[in-house]
Amino acid sequence: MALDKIGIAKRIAQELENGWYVNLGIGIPTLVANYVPKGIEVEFQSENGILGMGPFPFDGEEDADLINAGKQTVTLNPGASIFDSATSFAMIRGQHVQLTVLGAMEVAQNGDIANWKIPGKMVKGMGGAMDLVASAQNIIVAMMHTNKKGDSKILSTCSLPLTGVNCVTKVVTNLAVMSVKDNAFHLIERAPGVTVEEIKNATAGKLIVPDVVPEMNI
Amino acid sequence: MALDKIGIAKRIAQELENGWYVNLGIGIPTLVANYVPKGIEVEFQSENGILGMGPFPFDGEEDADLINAGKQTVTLNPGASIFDSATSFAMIRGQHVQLTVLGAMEVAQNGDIANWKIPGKMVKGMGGAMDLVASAQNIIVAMMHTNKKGDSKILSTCSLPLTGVNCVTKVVTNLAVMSVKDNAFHLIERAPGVTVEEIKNATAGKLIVPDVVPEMNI
Amino acid sequence: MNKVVNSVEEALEGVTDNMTLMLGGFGLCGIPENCISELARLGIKNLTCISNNAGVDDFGLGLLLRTKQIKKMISSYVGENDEFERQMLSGELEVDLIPQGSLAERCRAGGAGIPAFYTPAGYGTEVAEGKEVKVFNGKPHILETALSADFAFVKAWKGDTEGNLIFKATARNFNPLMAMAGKITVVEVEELVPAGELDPNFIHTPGIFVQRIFKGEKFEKRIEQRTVRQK
Amino acid sequence: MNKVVNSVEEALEGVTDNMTLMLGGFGLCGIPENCISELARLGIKNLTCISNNAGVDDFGLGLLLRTKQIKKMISSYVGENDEFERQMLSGELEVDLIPQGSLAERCRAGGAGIPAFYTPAGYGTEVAEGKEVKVFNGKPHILETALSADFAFVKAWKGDTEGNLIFKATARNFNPLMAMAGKITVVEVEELVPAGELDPNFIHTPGIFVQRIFKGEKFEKRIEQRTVRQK
Repeated sequence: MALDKIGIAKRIAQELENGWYVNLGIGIPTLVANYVPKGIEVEFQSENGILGMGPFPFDGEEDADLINAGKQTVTLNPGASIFDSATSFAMIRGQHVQLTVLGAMEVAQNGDIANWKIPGKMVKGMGGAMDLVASAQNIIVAMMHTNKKGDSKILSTCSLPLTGVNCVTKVVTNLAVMSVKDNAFHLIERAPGVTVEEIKNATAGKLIVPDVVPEMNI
Repeated sequence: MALDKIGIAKRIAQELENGWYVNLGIGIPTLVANYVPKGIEVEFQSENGILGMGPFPFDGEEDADLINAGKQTVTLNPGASIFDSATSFAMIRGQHVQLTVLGAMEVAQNGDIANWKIPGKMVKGMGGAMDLVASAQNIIVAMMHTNKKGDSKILSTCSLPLTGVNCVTKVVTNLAVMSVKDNAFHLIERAPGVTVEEIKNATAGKLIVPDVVPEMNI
Repeated sequence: MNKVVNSVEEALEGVTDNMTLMLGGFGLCGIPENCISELARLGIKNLTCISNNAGVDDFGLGLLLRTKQIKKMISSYVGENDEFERQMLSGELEVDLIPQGSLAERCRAGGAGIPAFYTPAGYGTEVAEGKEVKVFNGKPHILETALSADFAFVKAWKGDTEGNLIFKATARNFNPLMAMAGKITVVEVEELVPAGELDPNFIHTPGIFVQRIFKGEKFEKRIEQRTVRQK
Repeated sequence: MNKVVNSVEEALEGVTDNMTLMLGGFGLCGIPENCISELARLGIKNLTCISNNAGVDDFGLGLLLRTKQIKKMISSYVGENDEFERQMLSGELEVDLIPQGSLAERCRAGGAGIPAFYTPAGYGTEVAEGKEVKVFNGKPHILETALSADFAFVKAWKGDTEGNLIFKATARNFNPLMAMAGKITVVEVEELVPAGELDPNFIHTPGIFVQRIFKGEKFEKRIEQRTVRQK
């Protein structure tokens, strides 16, 4: 059975390593914070100026002056710090953040990513995504394998305006975990009950499939 | 009579305008702070990270953690602020400081200044001087008109390695006040009792002398 | 060096049509509400606004968008404003979208006398079009230039009469950077205190960057996404 | 994210000959005294040291100069050290003198992922030799590149176990910038407190820039120019 958004978040949470600073994008990536494995300590960076972001505030304790990059009210963990936007992106550009998780509209087999614009139709802007993908050494994309029309979002080349080039290292979708290297997607795991055939059918880009593809352990 | 260092500082203090932020270099310039005219409010910036620098501390109250750019123990005035060296030079480079006063070994008639190095002999380094002279729009040099051997420091071209080019706007020496423009020194005032002839003799660079050269009013 | 002005009217003296303005804030957090209201009241037109976001339809810069006072927006993310999207797609509004980190750094650079710098952000994308590319450490970077503004409007938590500022939590965001980059920087604060009351060691923005400061009349501080958990 | 190490020995693990080090401080103010002493004790050689100053003959980096552990200095002002001047003029010591503002900005750039930036400082002087020149707003600027280091040694006033730092007065100076630019940033503090004790709104250096932190055993905090007035 294909994963839901929470399943994708849970699977990505397994990628976390102790001691990492992590930036989570808006949408599915934000959910990853809820599933940090026991024994793993990570700190979340929010590019509007937080290190050590905590959970949502208790009802009635929300503060308009304390939000995350998704404009949601949040809290601070002990040891947190606040800084301006230039310092925040100094952390990101300077590669002090070990992992970036973000959503995408398209990912290509060469690691290109598109997630900020549909010409003539939708222009939300890139926000911090271009800085993140140009800088981070470890970029995981969290998204559905196909769009609402059923077309693959895992492509040989992106058709939409790019957010960054040759940057995505891993993709976790509702169907599969794939690494991105040597101009191909490399299938690592299947969602529980999803067949390799289903993944192949949903993937437009070059897909390398090893002899054995284990099921995810969510 | 030629001015002493305090006289030079007093004359430069007359150049201060209300509301200015001012950076004073090491040596004679530092003394300017003691002679701010009544009714004029200025704030002193020290490039190691102070805005609103105050007088020396009372004996016994000095703090090793609070020094000025000359490494002297100082105090803070009410409304002062402390910042790191990058922010300090952001103020300087970004032209938020209205006046820079600094010493020199040589000044040339095109506004070039040399004050950081005598090849093979003395190398103290430029410190913040190169940033200051390259950025400030209003640069007054405070120095003796001649060196210890009696040679003029007011030249047609500098012989020592430059600190900055075309930047000095005014020179105040023990003998004279001169503006620097149109590739010449323009005599504005004489030190009390000093003749135009004496100034001419002590000046190697091109000197423009108006019909009337008033005495300084110290 | 007293920077206090007594009203938002006085604070905005000299703002005219066709100017370039910077406005602090991230989303609706830490925006100069009082100055925006006054800009709307004054009806100043043909503005170029540099701001990370464009507000929502009825708050923040959205107020100036619906009255069509803005000719051009320079922003990184504008996804929360339908009127913005409509004006942009119809071509009524000029829009320059730039990466958030580049926007922040370009404002800082404008205030710091750094006319240009290299960043990897945007290389290989539309953002890089027409910009110089240079490889450092085997990685291509693009040359981004400094931004500055005729007026910068900044919202701070506390400020003193000399213009020293303290921001609260994530309402800091772009405010300190834009404070540096305004030819005239106007600050509205929740609390205005005498010089000497703020600890010099914990000033976020030194007063040298501020030309005018006033106590804002009211702060709505609207929350865009109220997310909570139950006890 | 506990960054605490228990001794200066542990803090310097991995520092070897030929490395590039950054050392915070301005004059003798805010220098990492404990780390410098340990570097002297370890006798690590052929070091490239990036530091605004070079200490005095018997304190600060002067301690490493007299034992000839330093191969190259990158500084802005070295006027207080006779041994330094002797080694430099005799050619024993390589010296790269750069403008103080460029030094500060190059450290920040190194930590901020900005490989190069333009500055007017040094144009038309020796400092500009071999560097690209570009005119912005009618004024020539030179291209300066980022600096980084294998280890950055930083002195802070207070720090917490996660590496968040607060500096005291002008002992801040280059410390926050070098903290950003070290591959491994080692911090010695006067006071080490549990995470959560420092106000998140008033952290000078966020812990993300710090890899190791320890409480310094002693701080001499020598004053270079004791200037006082009488009551």
